[in-house]
This record gives sequence, C-alpha cells and structure tokens, in this order.
Amino acid sequence: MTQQMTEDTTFHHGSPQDAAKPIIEMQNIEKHFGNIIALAGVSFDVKPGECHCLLGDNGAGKSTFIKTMSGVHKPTKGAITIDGQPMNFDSPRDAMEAGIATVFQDLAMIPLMSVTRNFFMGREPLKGSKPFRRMDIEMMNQTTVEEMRKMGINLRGPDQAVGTLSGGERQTVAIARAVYFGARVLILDEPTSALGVRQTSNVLATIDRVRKQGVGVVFISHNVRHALAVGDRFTVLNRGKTLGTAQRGQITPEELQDLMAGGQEMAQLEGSLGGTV
Amino acid sequence: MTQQMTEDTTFHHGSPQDAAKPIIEMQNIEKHFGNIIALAGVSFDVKPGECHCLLGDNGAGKSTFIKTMSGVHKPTKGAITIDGQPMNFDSPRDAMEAGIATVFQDLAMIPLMSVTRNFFMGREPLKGSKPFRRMDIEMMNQTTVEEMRKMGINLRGPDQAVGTLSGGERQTVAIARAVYFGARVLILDEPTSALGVRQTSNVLATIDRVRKQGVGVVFISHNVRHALAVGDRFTVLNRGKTLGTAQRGQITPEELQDLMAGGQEMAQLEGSLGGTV
Amino acid sequence: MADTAQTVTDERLKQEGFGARLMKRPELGAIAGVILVTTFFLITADSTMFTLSGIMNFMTPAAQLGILAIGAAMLMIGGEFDLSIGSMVAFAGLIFGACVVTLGLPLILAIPLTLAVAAGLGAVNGVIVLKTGLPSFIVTLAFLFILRGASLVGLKLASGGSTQLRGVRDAIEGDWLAPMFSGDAFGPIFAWLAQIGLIDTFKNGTPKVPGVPVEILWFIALALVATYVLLRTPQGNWIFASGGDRNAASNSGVPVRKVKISLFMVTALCGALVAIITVMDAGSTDARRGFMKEFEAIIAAVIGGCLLTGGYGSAIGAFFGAIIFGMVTIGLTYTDFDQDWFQIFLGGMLLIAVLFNNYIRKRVTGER
Amino acid sequence: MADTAQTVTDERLKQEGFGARLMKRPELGAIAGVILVTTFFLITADSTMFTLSGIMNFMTPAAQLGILAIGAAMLMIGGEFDLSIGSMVAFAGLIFGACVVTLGLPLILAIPLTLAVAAGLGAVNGVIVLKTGLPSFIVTLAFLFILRGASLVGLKLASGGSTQLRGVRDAIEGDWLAPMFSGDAFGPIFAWLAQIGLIDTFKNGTPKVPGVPVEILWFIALALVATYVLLRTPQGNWIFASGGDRNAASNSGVPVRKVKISLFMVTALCGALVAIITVMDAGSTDARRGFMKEFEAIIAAVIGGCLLTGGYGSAIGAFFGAIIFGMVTIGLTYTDFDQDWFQIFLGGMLLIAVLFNNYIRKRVTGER
Amino acid sequence: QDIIVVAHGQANDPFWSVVKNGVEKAAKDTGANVDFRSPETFDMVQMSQLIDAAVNQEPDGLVVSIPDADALSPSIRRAVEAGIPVISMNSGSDVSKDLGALLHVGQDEYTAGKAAGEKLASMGGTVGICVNQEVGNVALDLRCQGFSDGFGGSVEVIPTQNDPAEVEAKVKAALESNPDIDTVMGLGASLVGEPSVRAVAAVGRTGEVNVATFDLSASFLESVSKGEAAFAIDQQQFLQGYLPVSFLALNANYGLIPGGNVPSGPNLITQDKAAQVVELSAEGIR
Ligand SMILES: Nc1ncnc2c1ncn2[C@@H]1O[C@H](COP(=O)(O)OP(=O)(O)OP(=O)(O)O)[C@@H](O)[C@H]1O
Ligand SMILES: Nc1ncnc2c1ncn2[C@@H]1O[C@H](COP(=O)(O)OP(=O)(O)OP(=O)(O)O)[C@@H](O)[C@H]1O
Ligand SMILES: [Mg+2]
Ligand SMILES: [Mg+2]
Repeated sequence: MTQQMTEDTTFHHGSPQDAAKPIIEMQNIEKHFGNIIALAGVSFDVKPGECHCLLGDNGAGKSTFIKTMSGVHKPTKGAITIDGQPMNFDSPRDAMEAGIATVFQDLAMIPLMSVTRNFFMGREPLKGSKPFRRMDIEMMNQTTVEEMRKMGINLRGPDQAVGTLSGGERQTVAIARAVYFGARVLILDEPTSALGVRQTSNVLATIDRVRKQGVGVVFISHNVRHALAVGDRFTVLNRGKTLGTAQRGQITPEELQDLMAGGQEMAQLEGSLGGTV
Repeated sequence: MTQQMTEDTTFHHGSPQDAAKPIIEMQNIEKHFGNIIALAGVSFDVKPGECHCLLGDNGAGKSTFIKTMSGVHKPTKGAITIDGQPMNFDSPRDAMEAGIATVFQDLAMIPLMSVTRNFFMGREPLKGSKPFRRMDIEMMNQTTVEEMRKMGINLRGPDQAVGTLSGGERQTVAIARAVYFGARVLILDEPTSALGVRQTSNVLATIDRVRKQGVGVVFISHNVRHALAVGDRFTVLNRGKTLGTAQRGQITPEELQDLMAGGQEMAQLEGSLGGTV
Repeated sequence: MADTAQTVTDERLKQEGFGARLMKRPELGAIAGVILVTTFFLITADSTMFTLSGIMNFMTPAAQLGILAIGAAMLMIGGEFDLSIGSMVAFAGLIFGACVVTLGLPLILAIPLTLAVAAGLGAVNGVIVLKTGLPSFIVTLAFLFILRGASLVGLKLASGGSTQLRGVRDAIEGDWLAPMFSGDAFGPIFAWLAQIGLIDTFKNGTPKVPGVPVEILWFIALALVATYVLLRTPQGNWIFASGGDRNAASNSGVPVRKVKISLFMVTALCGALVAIITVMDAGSTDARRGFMKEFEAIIAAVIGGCLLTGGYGSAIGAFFGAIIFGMVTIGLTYTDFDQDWFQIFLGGMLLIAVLFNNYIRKRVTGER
Repeated sequence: MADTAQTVTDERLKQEGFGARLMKRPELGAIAGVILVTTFFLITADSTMFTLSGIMNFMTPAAQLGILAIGAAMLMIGGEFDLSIGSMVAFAGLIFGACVVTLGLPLILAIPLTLAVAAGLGAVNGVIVLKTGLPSFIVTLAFLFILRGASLVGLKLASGGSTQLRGVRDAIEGDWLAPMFSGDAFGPIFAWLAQIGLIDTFKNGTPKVPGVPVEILWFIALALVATYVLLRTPQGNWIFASGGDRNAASNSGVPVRKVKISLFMVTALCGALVAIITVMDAGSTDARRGFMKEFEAIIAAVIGGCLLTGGYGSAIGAFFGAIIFGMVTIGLTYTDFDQDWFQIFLGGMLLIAVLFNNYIRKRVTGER
Repeated sequence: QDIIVVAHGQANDPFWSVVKNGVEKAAKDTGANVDFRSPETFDMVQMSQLIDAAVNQEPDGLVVSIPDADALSPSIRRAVEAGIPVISMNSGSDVSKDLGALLHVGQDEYTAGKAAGEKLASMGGTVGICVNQEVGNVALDLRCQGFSDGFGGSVEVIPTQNDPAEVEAKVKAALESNPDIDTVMGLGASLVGEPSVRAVAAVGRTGEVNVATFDLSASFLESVSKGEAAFAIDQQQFLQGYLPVSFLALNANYGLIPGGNVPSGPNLITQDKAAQVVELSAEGIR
C-alpha cells in the first residue's frame, strides 16, 4: 500500500532540479526566546520548482523556523541568503518584497475585518488617478469570491467578518491569499489542518500547480500521506535540530513517520491506520 | 485497501449499543446569526460507550452544532434532552455540570496564562481548611505535566504561558484537560488537526479508552481514516442540514468521503492519495 | 473546479431589509443616539435651542470637540490612545500665540510652524510607544503632564509672567489666511438670507446668525476625509488591521509602525488645528486650554461606536458622538431643570444614548 | 506511553539565574521603578524626605491612592475598567458624612451602610456592563458624571445649601470604631520610641511621627489579601481568565459574569473605604473629593505592570505603582524645583520610571 | 530663611499665578528662599498632606490658604505646635486666629461675592446667572453664594467645564432661553468673563446685560473700559502672595509682625479705572 502511495500518483515529480541553485538558503539557524531554546541550529534550503516538506513532532520548531524565514523572528544566530546574497529581514514586509509568501499556522487574519479586506491586506489594488486614488473594492470583492471558489469554498458574501467564518473557511482565505500573490517561495504551515476533504485535495493540487510554475514551496504537515503526495524533499526536525533530509523515493512512509515522531515509540495503533496516521 | 482499514483494526467496536438510551439527544436544532443561517434543522444523539463522528465540509455547521450542545450558543429553534429530560443550558458551565466536556476548535485557552492554570481553569482543586482554602498548586502542576506526557508531549515546564506553546502542544492541553475531567459525554472538535503523528495516535487511543469506560464521544474530523478508525456511527452535515447517519461497516470510506465533500466533485487527486485524503 | 453559482440567493442567508443592512454600520447606530437626544430636547428644552442660531451655538463646541474626536477615533481604530491631545491644544496654542504675538510672524508661517511642532511631538509619542512596546496609555499620559506643564512655563516666558497670552486678534488683523481659521463663513449669503427674511435679524438689521463658524466646516470636512481614508484607501485598511491584531497585520505585510506613528501625528495635528481655531477665535490663549479634552474626545469616539480595544469604529460615528456630547452639555441650559443636576443629567443622557444605540443595533442585526 | 524523563535539565532550556526568574514577575519590574525614583530623590530632595516623618508623609497619599489602585488593578486584570471610583469616593463620603452628621448614626451602623451602598452601586455598574455588552469604559464613565452630580446635590441637601459637609470629627468623637479608620496606629509605641530618642521630636517634645497612619496599614493588608486571592485561589484564576479571553474563559466553565460583577463591587468597596478614611481624617467632605482619582488609580496599576487589555498584572505591582506615583507627587515639594515645572517633572518621572522598569525586564528576560 | 506657601489653587490658574508672582516678588525683595506649592486639583486631602510635608521641613514660616478649616486644621495645628509661624491668606479669615495663625491677609470669597452682588443689584439687575467653571470647588461655590445673597434677585448657577467655547455656548443658551436675564457673574476673568462678553454680543444685547467677573484679565478689562462689561472684582491677590512672605521674612529677621488682619480687597474695577490696570494685568501683577 505504501508503495502505491509513493508511485501511483498523478503528480509529475521527477525533476528535483538538483542542479538548480536554491532560492533561499538558511544556515545553522538558532532561535532563543529568553531561556527557551526553540531552534538549536537548523539548515534548510528551497530550490525553484520543488516542494520541500518540513516535518516533525509537535514543538519541534517548525513554525519558529519558517517564521525566521518570513521575517517575523530575527534569528538569534545563523545566516539567511537569497540567491546567494546575505539577507536580513527587518519585517515580514521585507520578506514579502523578496518574494516570500507565507501561510502562518495562526493564519495572520484580523477577525473583525471582512474577508476581502483580509485577503488584500497590505497589498491593496488601486484605481483612479492621484489625488483620488482609492482601493478598487469591486475588483477586490470579485477576486476574493473567485479565488475562494477555486479552493472549494463558496462564500456567502465577501464582506462577512473573518471572525465569523468557520475554521476551514478561514484557513482557505489565508491559503488563497498567499497563492494569489504568488511569489518565488510559498511557505505553507500546516495549511490543510482544518480543511475538509475537498478543500484539502484542492490545496494539494494547487501546490502541485505552483511548483510547476517554478515556485519553491515549503510545506509543513503532520500528515505523512499529504507530504508524500506532493513532496520532493523531506527535512525532519526534532527538538530544535535537523534529523536529516531525504529525497523523494529514498524513504518509505513508515520510515518517515518514525522520524516525524522523533524516534519515540508510537501508541498501539499501527495496524488500524494502515501504517501511517 | 479500504477494506483493510475498516476491518483490520485493533479497536474493539461491535457493540454499538443500539438498545441503549441516548445520553443526550438534539432534535431539529436551528441556529441563525443575524441573517446567516448556520444550522437549518439538525438532529443528533450520543449513546453511552459509542463514538459518534460528526463529519462534513468546511462551513457545514459542525462547530456551531456542538457549541449548542455544550451551552455556548442557545439554539434558535429545537430541543435538547438529556436522559430524556428537556434541558436548557444557560452557560457552558451548566453543560459541564451535566457532564459534557468539550474540546473546542479554537481550544478556549487563555494565551497569557500558564499551562497549569489553563488546564484547571474553572475546576481548580482546593486544599487547606476554610478561611485558608487555596488552590493545590503542586498537585495541579504535577497532574498537568503527567497528563500531557500521557498524550505524548513533554512540557518544558507547567508554568510556560500557553501563548508561547506550539500549535500542537496547545491542542494537546485542551484535549488532556477534557479527558482528565472525564465526563459522560466528550466532544472533540477536530482534536487532531494540529497534532503530530505520535500525538494523533495517542488521541485516537484515548478516544477508544474512554469509550470503553462508557463515555459517549462526539468526534469531529476531516480525516476519513481517523473517523473510520474510531467511529461507531457517522453523521454527515452539509450546508447546515443532515445528509444522513450511517452505522460502522455499512459504508465504505469512498462513500463517506463523497458525502463529506457535500456531494461536490473533488479535485484530480483521487489516485495519488489512495482514495481518501 | 467544484463550482456552484454564487448568487445572492444563497439558501443559507435570510432576507434582510435595507434598514437592517444600514444599521450594521457602526456609525449609523450613533445616529439613533442623536435622534433620541434631539427628541428629548425638542420636548424639554426651550424652543430657541433648535433655531438656526441655537443649532450653531451647540454645534460650535461640538465641532471643536469633534475635530479632536475624529483624530482620537482614527487612533483608537489603529489600536492606540493619545491622552495628550488636550494638553496638545494648550501647547500648540502657546506655540501659535508666541509665533503670532511674540515673534510677529504672519499666519502663513505661524500655522505651518505650529502644525509642524505638533506633528513632531505626535511622532515622538509614536516612536516611544513603538520602540519600547509600552502601552500608549502610559506614554501619552506622561506627555499629558509634560505638555501641560510646558504650556505654563512657556506662557509665562512668552507673556512675561501671566498665564494668558493675548493680543492675537490684533496681530492677525487683516491677515488673508485668517478667515480660513476664524470667524464665520458664508457671511454674505447669510446677510442676503436675512435680507429676504429667511433668517431672523436683530433690531438693527444684522442677521442673528452671521454665518457658519469655520470650525463646523473643518469638522465636516475632516469627518468626510477621515471616512474616505478609512473606507476607501489602503491606508485605511492598514489602520483597521493594525488595531485589530498587530501581529497578524505585521505578518501580512502591513507596515504597522509607519501606520501607528502617522496616526499619532494626525491626532496631534487635530489638536493643533483646534488650538489654532480657538486661539484665533478667542484672541488669547491660556494654560488651561483643552483641559480634559482628551477624555471627552475618547468619550465621543466611544459613543460613536469605536471599540477601545481597537480595530473597529468609524469617523462618522465619532462625528455623531461629538454632536451628542455637545448637544447634551449645552442642551441642559435650555431646559428648566435645576442646573445642580447637570452632571447627573449628562451621565444619564450618555448612558441612555449608548444603551439605545446598542439596543437598536442588536434588534436590527439580530445578534444574540 | 512514550516517555522521557521530564527533569529540569531539558536541553531546550538555557540556565537562568534567580534574579532573572524574579524579574519575570510583573510586580518585581515595578520595584526597579521605585528604586530609580528613590535614588533620584535621595540626590535632589531635602534630606527630610527620607526621615521617618517624611516617609509617612508621602506614604499617606500613596496609601490612599494605592487602595483604589489595587481595586482598579484587580478589575483591570479581570478585563474591565471602572472610571467611577473617583466619584464613588465623593459619593460614599457624602453617604458616610450624612449618616454620621445628619442622621447621627454611630460608626458601627454608618460604615456598613456606606459600604453596602457602594457595593450596590458597583453591582449596578457590573450588571449594566454585562447585560448590555457595552464597554465598561462608557458605562462607568456615565456613573462618573452621575455620582459626581449626585454628590453635589446630596451635599447641598445634607448640609443645607453648601457643597461642603463639616463636623464629622465632632460626630465620631469617642466612637470605639474610629481608631480602625482614622488617625495613627501604634501611637504608644511611637511615643515611647520618641522618649528614648529613636524618633525625632518637635521642640515641644511631641514625636514628629505620632504613629503609622491607618491607611498605610489598610493599604498593606489589602495588597496582601489581593495578591493571595489572585495567585492562590480559584477566584484569582477566574479573574485572570475572564480578563484574558472572556469567551474562552466562559467556554471553559468560568462563571465570568459573577466574577466581573464581584470585581466591580470590590472596586466600589475600595472607593468607599478610601472615602471613609479620608472623611474621618479630614473631618469634612466636599463635592470634589476623589476628583480624577480614577485615572490616578489606573495610572498606578499600569505603572505596576497591569495590561490595559486585561488578563495580566498583579496587586503587588499596583502597590508599588501607587508608591511611585505618591513619591513623585509629594517628592517634588521636597526639592527646589519651581512649582511651575511640577507637571513637566511628574510626566518625565513617570515616563522614566516605566521606561526603566521595562528596560530592566527586557534585559533580564531576553525578550526581543 | 525658608518660607513655604501652600495654596489650594494651581500655578496655572490665572488667579493663583498672580499670587505666585507676588510670592516670587517678595522672595526676591526679601532674599528669602520661598517655595509655592499646591495640589493638582481642588483637593483638601492632598493639601493637608502638602502642609504636613512642609512642616516636616521645619521652615521659618508657613503661608496657607484655608478653604476647608475642618480638613486642614490638624495639619495647621501641627505646624503651630511645631513652633512654625503661620500666616493664612485668601480664605479662612474666620478660623485663622483659632488655629493659631499670626494673622490673615486676604478677603473672604463670600464677602467679595456679596459686594459684587450688591453692586450689580444697584445697577438694576434682577435676574442673574453665576457661571461656575469648577462646581464643587468650595472656594468658587462660596463666590456664587455670596453673589446670590448680595444680589437679592433670582440667581441660577450655570456649571461649565474649563473650556471657553463651552462657556460661551452655555451663556448664549441661557440668554436665549431666558430673555429676562440681565446679569452675568463669572468666577474667572479669562475663562468665563471674556466668553460671556462675546456671548452677550452674539445675542445682540451688549450694554443691556451686565457682565461682571471675579479676578482680572487684560482682555476683560479692555471690555470693561469699552463699556461692554460692568466691572471686575480685584482681590489684589498679588498682595496675598507678597505680604505674608514679607511679613514672615521680617518676623524671622527682626521678630516684627503687624497687629491685625490685612484686607486685600475687594476692589471693584469699573470703566474709569480699567484702562490703567490692563498692562499690569497682562504682566500677571493684577
Ligand atoms: N514566543 C515564544 N516564547 C517561548 N517559547 C516559544 C515561543 N514560540 C515558540 N516557543 C517554543 O518553541 C518550541 C517550538 O515551537 P513551534 O511553534 O516552532 O513548534 P512546531 O514545530 O511548529 O509545532 P507544531 O507542530 O505543534 O505546530 C515549542 O516548544 C514552543 O513552546
Ligand atoms: N458568529 C457567527 N456569525 C455569523 N456566521 C457564523 C458565525 N459562526 C459561524 N458562522 C457561519 O456558520 C457556518 C458554519 O460554521 P461552523 O464553524 O459551524 O462550520 P464547521 O462545520 O465547523 O466548519 P469547519 O470544518 O471549517 O470548522 C459558517 O459558514 C460560518 O460562516
Ligand atoms: Mg507549528
Ligand atoms: Mg469547525
């Protein structure tokens, strides 16, 4: 069964572009919060057109790591280079301008604001000429409804407050937004955690689509099957350190799952879930 | 493969207790928010010792439904009966006292407070005699660390603020808390969405354990495999209405997945994910 | 892709009337309060209150408060407070007075200078708040004291010992910019209206209302501009976002720091504008100008539906909030009630106006 | 079950010193402020400021403010404001004064009556806030005006036309409860200490410090009780939870309404206590008692580390916050600065104290 | 020598800033080291604490105003007991002696109000308003009370806040809703007197309505000299600051002290005298 999963796929992997230069490279990143050591030296890179999965146990430091990548945290130690140039993000806006779009685990949405306003937050399209330049609200509303529909969500209306959306609807807004402002690197922190089956399959298909367009994707998930379905490379974190990186095909789902559990033994479920949870 | 999933299991289902009286019964529940109709008449019941899965697309109304069940929302229409007695919850505290423990999708945690204080919030254990009755902080700390460890999370310390925990760590606190205050009905709203593989298998094992103790479990999930692994009955919601209820074994994973998607067609992933997402 | 027609006839939506949709806007709730208060005074107050001159009379203090309230509302939507605006009115008044009287500058220099000083101080407030992460409440509170004290010291210097600096009216006599910031606008129109008998006149033939006090025009203009900015520009979106959730906004690429510092500057500028208008109107300034105005401005903004926690509110709401507040403070004088009851009455009216506003909104939107 | 030894030597934790751990507590940051302010006055102020009598002198207003600040801090932790405590001081003072002077009740009746009225009004505040869902800021603001106005009207009634009610001292003369609420405690001890020369005396031989003003004892007792409640009882846990996230708390089974209403009552009771103490000390009450105290109480709580948004803070922090504020306000009179500079100085000191507190805490905890 | 002045009015209050100027002038003239202190608002509790703080420093002389004898008497007695010479000023002439003060310089707020009321009544006033910008401040309330007693006719107190625009609007509102009003009494010149004059002008009744105010401000005095306002009441509060300090300095140096209270006012500044006072007022001396 597991073989089936890694081989029998409709996605076209196979060009891991080993030769291609990484878009972004993180070296020996450390991050401390007061006396808490969240990252103790992690290295990672993303190449154009690949989906690099970041896996690991709860609390391993995945979110903290991608937050240093998208300019939210400043690393305590370590270097970030983009296209070979050393980079120092002062704010998430800097990272965005360098072409990094992120779906954060907490989604970074403003509950009191409407879906449309959240969708375009920070990158509002304008119309009209100078003194009366204003947001193109009509276009914004249309785009939002349209992009959400592509992800499988039919909004009641684009002016509903995000705070009143269901968990999965909200997550879809965040994903649709990041994909829409398509960039050079797309970071997805557990994007499918709250999604229904239909929405999940849309997101996985979307990852595949943007990857084919040459975008580098960083995909965090706890679902081994999702990771194997779209991942080209797999890096596993454990307790703030890298456990190792594997190429697609070099690792079985069971091995990967063991790595993700941090090497600790699992509860007595193996059989019932067909090897992977 | 799907057959394997429904049959080859270490869990002992099989006594769906058809004869047993439901602990809690919800009839024709409607819930409107202003002009938004979130629930348009949903009926549902939980029997002792069964795990009743509530499934459905994003925005179908699952969370809204279980919130009326746990006293957060008052239903706009419809009746709730417990042990055959009509019930009217004024607050979640009422529902708790009736023996309903809930893990909400948004977890209901206070970010600024410590793990321990969140764990025991509203049900603090006391020690000492009257004028100097106080919280038994030592016991609280120990219990918290202990219960979290059972779920597969090693806390750095019980006084870390919940706001600084990782997504999965936080979710585990909510689950451990609900299980610890073990009640007659345990409601879990997407409890495994942010969990790692190890923690997930622990939670599924826990559901099985409490069910065997005669607790009725309501389990919401988007993961067909998880639902099939522990569920005895499956009710599917779509756009605020019930699509139907099925017994374990009467339905294949593919059928279930189609129902969960609200009957709408899925993206082109079928093959790659082995039938279920 | 899965797709169903997304039309207005989603079966998950109830029909709702036009009125209901209107009432959902925060600012329109405040109108209910205005109507209530107006009705109350129509019944209890002397009929002169709602003559043209009576309306101008209560609108003048309402407008002065309202200019501050709009600034405060924008800042509150952006998630911060400025408790120093009242003191800013005194301090900017001093700067302006000193420029005009002591230094003898023309308005074309004095006004930009005053505004620049105010904006600078606003920026200082903002930078301290953002650099240190301290709550703006405490930082601007310090400036409340500092600016108030500085006004006193500065006034004594500028006037040679008195707490009042006077002679502004003489100094600006004939300055071409003066009509922009003082006196009444549309004088000729009002004179004409009086001639044809549409406005009451005094015995000597001058109209009872010589025109629209300029602060009312500034007030309306500011409310419109602020509303436009909040609802129709990216900057407005950023203000809501910064106030709604600072981290989320910043993570989504909103330049939160810039937004907040600009808001502090805008608020300070509103304070300076009020200072310039009132100093020119009164012809003098003293150390107690603007006393407690920071609280009144916040009150007006909150009556108008702004959330203290940020991220929600409107400039139009603050506009009506200021009018409610102005009407209630001045209105009692038109009634026969014992004036000792003034504060009880003020508090009671405020409470009733907000309760009513709230009640109406809940009824209409069906919130539980 | 998967299990690794959960010991203190988690490799994901850096060692941290005892000092660092101490400084993480919100209240201990405020101590840094106290030390800074003390140092400042040790250098600039007259040496009498830190004699025993000088300390009692600045601790008395600090204690009166502090009692309010502790109430305000608990309410703020619980996520609400009470802007009516200042007016409550005036109103409770009126009730108390009227009981004692006009009705001639003994203290054993007058005090419980006053406290009951205050608690009742606090509950009214709370019920309105919770029933309507309006922000407590606006509701208690209405009560700020209403109670202030009611004090004025009531005083005129009770005193027959004046805004001042006098004669409390004569009326309570000899009441056995009086020493609990007025004057100085430990008088005999201090007299003895003065005799043996440990305390300075005036030329006529009476000790400069006749005892510890009772409000200081109340202040300390209250700070201890409040801290105990917040940190060691379920109710304390509920207060933090209600303020941290109302919905989450309620969903977890915290009786949020009861908690908040009780907090409003506690705050009102603090106001009444201060009223009783000050009225008995002063022997009179007037309509301006407690003016602006609500803001000073909030300031003290914020200096002491309470978050305005609720859910975080401490009573001990408010304790030190009140001491900082009291020291700064009274301290200036011991220095040679001109009174005109008082406010600049007050603002500057506040800002520096909070900045310093903040800086220290960040250094120690290594927050970014 | 060290002399401390504790007053109930703030340094930024126009009236009290003149007192403070008097204090400073006296300090310069006598060479004494003088401190002027006051609570941030009209707050008797805090004022008693300020007196205590002053007593702790054992100055060579203490000057206090006594708007609330009950509240301040323990602190003042303590000063007297400590052997500090005390002079009271401004308010408290009735209790000054009993508390052990050497003498009182000033004028009672009530008496001043009464004198003003009598004068306005004699100018033909029958219906008056008393505009009070700080209701509850006992010192100001007494002014209104005195005015109302001296005036005889019907008097309504109009409470306002510290905002000239609001005062103007309220006076205008009162005048419009009750056309019988013929007298406006303000409790402060710049804050109430000036806007009242403007309000009377706005309703077109300049000259018909008599406007008078406590204390002085240059602009108001100009109105008086132009005949737009009736008069201003001058307590000559500069003396209330200057004299006690000089007396105490002399007392400390030579043991000299006058034999009785010094009345500093009231002094009604009417049209004939107004013009000369304007300049002095602008300098903060009157
Ligand atoms: N601001 C912070 N302060 C203190 N500790 C933090 C902070 N943020 C994260 N941590 C700690 O760092 C560790 C890594 O957290 P992180 O959120 O990166 O985990 P994760 O790998 O994303 O886990 P999950 O899969 O559960 O989302 C956690 O143990 C968490 O407690
Ligand atoms: N307070 C509210 N106000 C308005 N609409 C609401 C509110 N709460 C929920 N809704 C709407 O009701 C619908 C059902 O929401 P609900 O959270 O119950 O969905 P769900 O089935 O839990 O979805 P998910 O799987 O994504 O969590 C959603 O479309 C949502 O937009
Ligand atoms: Mg994470
Ligand atoms: Mg849900």
